[in-house]
Amino acid sequence: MTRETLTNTALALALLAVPLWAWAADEPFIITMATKVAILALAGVGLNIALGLGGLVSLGHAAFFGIGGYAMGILASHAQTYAPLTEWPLLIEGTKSMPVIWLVAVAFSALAALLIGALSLRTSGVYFIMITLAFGQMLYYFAISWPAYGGEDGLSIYLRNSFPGLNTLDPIQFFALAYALLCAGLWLAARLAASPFGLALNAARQAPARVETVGMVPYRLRLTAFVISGAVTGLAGALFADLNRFVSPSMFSWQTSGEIMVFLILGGTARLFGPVAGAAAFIILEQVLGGLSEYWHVYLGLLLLAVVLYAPGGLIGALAGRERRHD
Amino acid sequence: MTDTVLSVEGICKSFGALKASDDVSLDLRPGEIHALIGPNGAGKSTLIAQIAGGLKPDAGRVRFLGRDVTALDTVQRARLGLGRTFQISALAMEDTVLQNAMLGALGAQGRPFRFFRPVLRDTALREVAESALDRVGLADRAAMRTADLSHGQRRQLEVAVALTLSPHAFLMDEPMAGLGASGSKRLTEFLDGLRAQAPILLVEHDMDAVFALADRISVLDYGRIIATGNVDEIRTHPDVRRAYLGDEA
Amino acid sequence: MTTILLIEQILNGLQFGVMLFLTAAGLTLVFGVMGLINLAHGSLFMIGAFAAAAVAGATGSFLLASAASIAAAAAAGAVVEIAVIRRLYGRDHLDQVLATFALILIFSEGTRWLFGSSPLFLDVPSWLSGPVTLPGGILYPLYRLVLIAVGLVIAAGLFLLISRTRLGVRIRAGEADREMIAALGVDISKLYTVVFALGAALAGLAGALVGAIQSVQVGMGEPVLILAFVVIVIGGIGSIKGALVGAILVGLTDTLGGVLLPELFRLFMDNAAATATGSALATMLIYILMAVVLILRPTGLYGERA
Amino acid sequence: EPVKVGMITTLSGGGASLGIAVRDGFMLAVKQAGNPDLEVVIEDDQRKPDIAVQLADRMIQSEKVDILTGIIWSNLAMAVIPAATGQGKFYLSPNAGPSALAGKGCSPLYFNVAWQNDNLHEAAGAYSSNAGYKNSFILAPNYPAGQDALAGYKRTYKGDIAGELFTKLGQTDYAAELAQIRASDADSVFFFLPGGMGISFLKQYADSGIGLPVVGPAFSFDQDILQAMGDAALGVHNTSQWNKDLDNPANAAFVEAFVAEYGRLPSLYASQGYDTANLILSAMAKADVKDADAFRAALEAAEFDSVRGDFEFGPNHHPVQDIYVREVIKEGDVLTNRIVGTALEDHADAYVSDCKM
Amino acid sequence: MSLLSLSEVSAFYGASQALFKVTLRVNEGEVLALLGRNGMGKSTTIRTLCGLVPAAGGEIRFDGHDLRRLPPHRAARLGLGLVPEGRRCFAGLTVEENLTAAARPGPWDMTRLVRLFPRLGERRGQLAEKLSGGEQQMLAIGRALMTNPRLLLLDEATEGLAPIVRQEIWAAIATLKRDSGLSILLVDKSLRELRQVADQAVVLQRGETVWHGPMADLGAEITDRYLGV
Ligand SMILES: Nc1ncnc2c1ncn2[C@@H]1O[C@H](COP(=O)(O)OP(=O)(O)OP(=O)(O)O)[C@@H](O)[C@H]1O
Ligand SMILES: Nc1ncnc2c1ncn2[C@@H]1O[C@H](COP(=O)(O)OP(=O)(O)OP(=O)(O)O)[C@@H](O)[C@H]1O
Ligand SMILES: [Mg+2]
Ligand SMILES: [Mg+2]
Repeated sequence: MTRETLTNTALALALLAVPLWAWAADEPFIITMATKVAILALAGVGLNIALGLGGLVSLGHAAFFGIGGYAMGILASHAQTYAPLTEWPLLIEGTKSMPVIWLVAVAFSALAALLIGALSLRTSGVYFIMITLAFGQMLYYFAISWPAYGGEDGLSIYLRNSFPGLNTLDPIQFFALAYALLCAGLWLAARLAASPFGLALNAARQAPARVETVGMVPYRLRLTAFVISGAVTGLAGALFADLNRFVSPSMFSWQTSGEIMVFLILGGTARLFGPVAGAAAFIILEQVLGGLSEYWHVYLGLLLLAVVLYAPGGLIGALAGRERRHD
Repeated sequence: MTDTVLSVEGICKSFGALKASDDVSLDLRPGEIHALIGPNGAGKSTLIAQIAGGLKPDAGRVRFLGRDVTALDTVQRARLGLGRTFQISALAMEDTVLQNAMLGALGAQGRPFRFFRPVLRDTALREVAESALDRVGLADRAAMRTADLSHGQRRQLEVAVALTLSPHAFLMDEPMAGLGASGSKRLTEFLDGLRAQAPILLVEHDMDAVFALADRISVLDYGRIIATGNVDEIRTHPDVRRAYLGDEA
Repeated sequence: MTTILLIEQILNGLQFGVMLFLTAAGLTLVFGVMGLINLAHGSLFMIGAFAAAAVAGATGSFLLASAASIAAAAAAGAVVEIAVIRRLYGRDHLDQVLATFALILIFSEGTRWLFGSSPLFLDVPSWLSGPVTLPGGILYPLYRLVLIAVGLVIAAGLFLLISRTRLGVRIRAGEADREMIAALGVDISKLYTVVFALGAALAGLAGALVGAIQSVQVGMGEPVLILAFVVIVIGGIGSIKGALVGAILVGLTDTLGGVLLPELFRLFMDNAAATATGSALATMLIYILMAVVLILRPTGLYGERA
Repeated sequence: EPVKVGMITTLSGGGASLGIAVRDGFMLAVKQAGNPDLEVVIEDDQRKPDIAVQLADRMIQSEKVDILTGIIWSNLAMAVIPAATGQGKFYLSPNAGPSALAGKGCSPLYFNVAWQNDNLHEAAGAYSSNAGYKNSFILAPNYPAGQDALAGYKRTYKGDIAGELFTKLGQTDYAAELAQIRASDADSVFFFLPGGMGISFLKQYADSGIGLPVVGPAFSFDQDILQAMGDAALGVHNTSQWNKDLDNPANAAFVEAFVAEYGRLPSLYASQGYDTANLILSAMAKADVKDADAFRAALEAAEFDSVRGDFEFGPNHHPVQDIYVREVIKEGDVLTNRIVGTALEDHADAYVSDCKM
Repeated sequence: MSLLSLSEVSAFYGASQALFKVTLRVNEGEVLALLGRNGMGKSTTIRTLCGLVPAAGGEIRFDGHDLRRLPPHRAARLGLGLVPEGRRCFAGLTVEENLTAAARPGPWDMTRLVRLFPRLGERRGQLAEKLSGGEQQMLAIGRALMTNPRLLLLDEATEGLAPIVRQEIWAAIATLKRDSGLSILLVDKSLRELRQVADQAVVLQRGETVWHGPMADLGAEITDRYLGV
């Protein structure tokens, strides 16, 4: 077992152990925090597929996170009021079933990623960062000024959606769902990285001309990665909305995109467990520092700086050494 | 199969006022090494780029395996079996040498959209890649990071990646550049054997190699072909001596 | 809408564009020329505004306040460059993103620590306040005309600095290959400190000048940051001319979009709905503009490379 | 057993000054009461809805608070309040009063101690009518609170609308809007632009030389923000349910104590925080918080000395109160407000009839 | 008195050692050839003495200065003119800007350079990245000359050049040596030409100095053993 596998296993177990302990100790809020870590890590895992593997630095992943969130919000609010979404040409009713919501979230965020990616991938580098940001901002302002679903106020869903056989209102059971999905996301990301697709994508990032001359189209490789990435982040968005029982345009804001990216860099880009480590560290810091001082952002900033300057491979880099994940 | 594998007919390309290719025609026959030489900036790389598909000619056409490929892009031409190396190495620097070689094999296999099976466990791909590395003498470096290779070793890897494609023709832009004397000698021997597998259009400034290898030589100057012939004809061609060779050889 | 109002709105659009350029100028320098993604640009903008407000409050002099904004921001820039940024040139863009994100947190909250949470007061000096009458009878605030002039002077100065001076050539060479320019005997570290401080000073000055007609408060730099990025990306990274053209394009689009779109929708909608829909679309307009520009020209209007 | 109050408010980032004012006002009252049975936990929501929701969860699940309070922003309120009251907790709003919670979404456990969002705008409309303005130019940011603001103004305003604009949320440059105002034949301007937007607008308005009378809700002319506007704000009329010169003993004591404690003049938000705390204290004196019905009745009675003078709740637990017109003046070097009249008396909100509880 | 001397210099890339106690010296006005197969440490030696790779031990002296204490730009200003492996022209700059970026006062200026490489004059306003490979190589040499160095470091400077240009460059090197007394340290694969200009030679094998002496003494046995020719 390499040091990285060891670190990853330890992280995975810790993320499982903490809420279990909190459950035993009757500290539901800690479970909620662990759930938040798992969900945000999943969003980061999604971004990591585009960013770590494909080198596609998207500052617009909030678009997919938000679409996932609104998929949940819209379906559940219609179910709550028994008003169908549309009656013609097809009767579409709202739903409170998580699996259905997840499916819709994944489908719509993948579709959005396909459209946004198809246009954005004509550019590269910093231009790509900015064009993805532009699409994110468009959705953000659209969500703010679109009155049907609450505009800036957002949508409140008073009860969490349901999952067959589980009581999702019980924090530990909802955590289990989020954790399972995170594991699935990690499994997918690991598989992708080692797959032929991963190899080609990775090469397309470093030497696109070379990839062309061996008969592959970098654009298609990247677009595929972007769609998968958007879908995973969209799923995380749906879960996040369910965690809060609330969606609002702030899920679409560039700060959200930035935060997901910060998790990634903090944890270690292109490292499988980078987003997990990053999200966990960020949320723990937020909780711990937030209690210390009104000006805790200063300390948070100093800590982040220390990580960039002294642990350039992110937390995973510091824990597991700088080797990259492939052998 | 026709008697020319690859042919270029009346290619023209200008960059502003500069004519980088001026009505260039040449061909590549099975089993031969056709060397393309000429002064720096004569338009050799530009021509290679137009044959490989990275650059669209203003006029003229490119045929490959009897097909007009002028309208096809790099990827499509590569899939038809046109292999190339770059004058300045284009490799995935963070990846291992083996991974770079496997990339070529993967391209040749033509199915990159497989998401789940680990590529390193694909023995078919791996064999192709390893044998190509072996042939250029990098077998013992397979697990090294490409960025850690010396300049010369990267040149060897360039050739290896092209090999994994099992192409029907090679375009090589200065493969000897940066190789030391011994490296050049080895590569010369290697290319000598390679022509039996597929013909090579070779751009090279290393005259020892060119004279040792070329069946035919075309000389480009200011975008025009000023001479084509065998080694002896070119060696003694007055225009070529004046424009390019000087008193060498 | 009358012609005169339309002309005035076009003028407003131009003016807003130049103001955007002013705020983006330092960013263009640092981002376009040094290749550094500096998210903390907005914080330097804020520092300039706060320094100006503090000095204006103490001395009552707007000129002193402007000088203070330049000095404070340049000093902050130099410190940041030496302590943090310097170690990041060789690194991935992403490390720069994280580090400068951290700097935003530190600067914003640090400023609040020093100055409190309430907005500060900074006003246009009396000798620049009030409107003047332009040809055609348009009443136009004098201060905004001054902003336009300062913006254009800075644009010209930067353009000359970067394209015509050896300093500019060396800066750009350093961006292409830092190690190589050092090996040729250029002290690239010092050069970069100077450039970063200069970029910071421009941000600070913009903060003071723009702060005088806006609200001087913590967080004022963040919307500026996004807009400044939009501007220089539309123009093409590394091109001063591009940044100016991009800024004016954004200024015009935003101003005229906000004015004309509701009018347009009024043609086939009732008033309230038209206002709401038109304004909603107008808010998205500059991002649509940016996306369209980049789709058509993937390296911006004047950008050379990806 | 002590009563535990959880305060979720904005203490960092943009908008922190509002949260800080609410907290300071609230804690002043707590300190003055010196009641050992009242325990307060305070957390910073950073003005982010998801953080606010999680803090609420934490306060309910871990801290086991009895009462929640503190939220400044309507969108955060919408995210937190229904869930909190759904879990059986009291929520007392010291600021945000979104219409949904005053009408259909009202709850027996939810009280608003400040105002329903539309109130001050309605008062501004009434004032404009009384002042004889015939043609107002009105503008607000394009988001729900902005749309409510313009609707609120038009509800009570009897004149014509010279122009109606929705600006971008967070907009900083208003040259285009000013040109439109100038080109219109308006005789007055009403705007609702909270925070920095209002500062920018008013400075630029003053510099444009348009010179029409300006009316607005108190938010843009409150104590903590006025200094940043400078003389540009002098003479502006704004509507508020409170001012520091309101003549009642509770208010005089509050202003004096606040200045003594914090060294600055209290703001509107501070007065709302102060009233909220005193309301809780008054109810605690009469009922046990664990007896929800009794405690609710005690809150409904609202028997405390409000700094606004008379204070009473309507059937939807929103205040029925006088709303005053204030004018921005200078006292020495300090910009502040003085009351110049009453815009609406015993004003309730427009949604009360939708509330069924 | 030697202009440059390296004694027992070691260097590492991360954990792997690339140089093992390399020792060499270049005397004023002398040309030293650095020989060895691919990957033996020739470029690393040059990079180390320029300060681009930190020396892990040993001593590097140039004209009496201790180079190990100096940052690269200070070393360069003492008179090191580097033509790096792989050209490394400044991509976004024109030919002229590439040259001005490097220029320091001295006998070499634009006019003199264009006389040496007329092609650079013709391409003056073109972006370096759009130059042909050989043109870039000329630019790299020109750029180093513009710094008016005392010691020119040529790492595979004739790579990718047409034979006739190569001859010109060798001729130019000979001229530089003869007329301006410039000292030169060069790496090149063409032994034939090296024999004509180099005074001394050093042979590297796996990062170690395995032979050094006058170029004239470099016999077939050594070249066969260490260079494979
Ligand atoms: N994109 C471009 N824009 C403008 N000029 C170009 C461009 N690409 C190449 N050139 C010019 O066209 C000419 C031919 O270049 P090319 O790279 O084909 O030369 P070459 O024969 O390969 O030379 P070398 O042997 O030095 O590599 C050169 O003068 C070069 O400067
Ligand atoms: N950046 C690097 N990181 C790690 N190892 C390196 C790096 N650069 C070179 N090496 C290793 O150091 C050794 C010496 O390399 P160097 O480039 O000095 O060789 P060279 O003699 O110049 O070869 P060539 O003739 O191929 O240019 C090689 O084995 C190479 O693999
Ligand atoms: Mg070439
Ligand atoms: Mg070398």
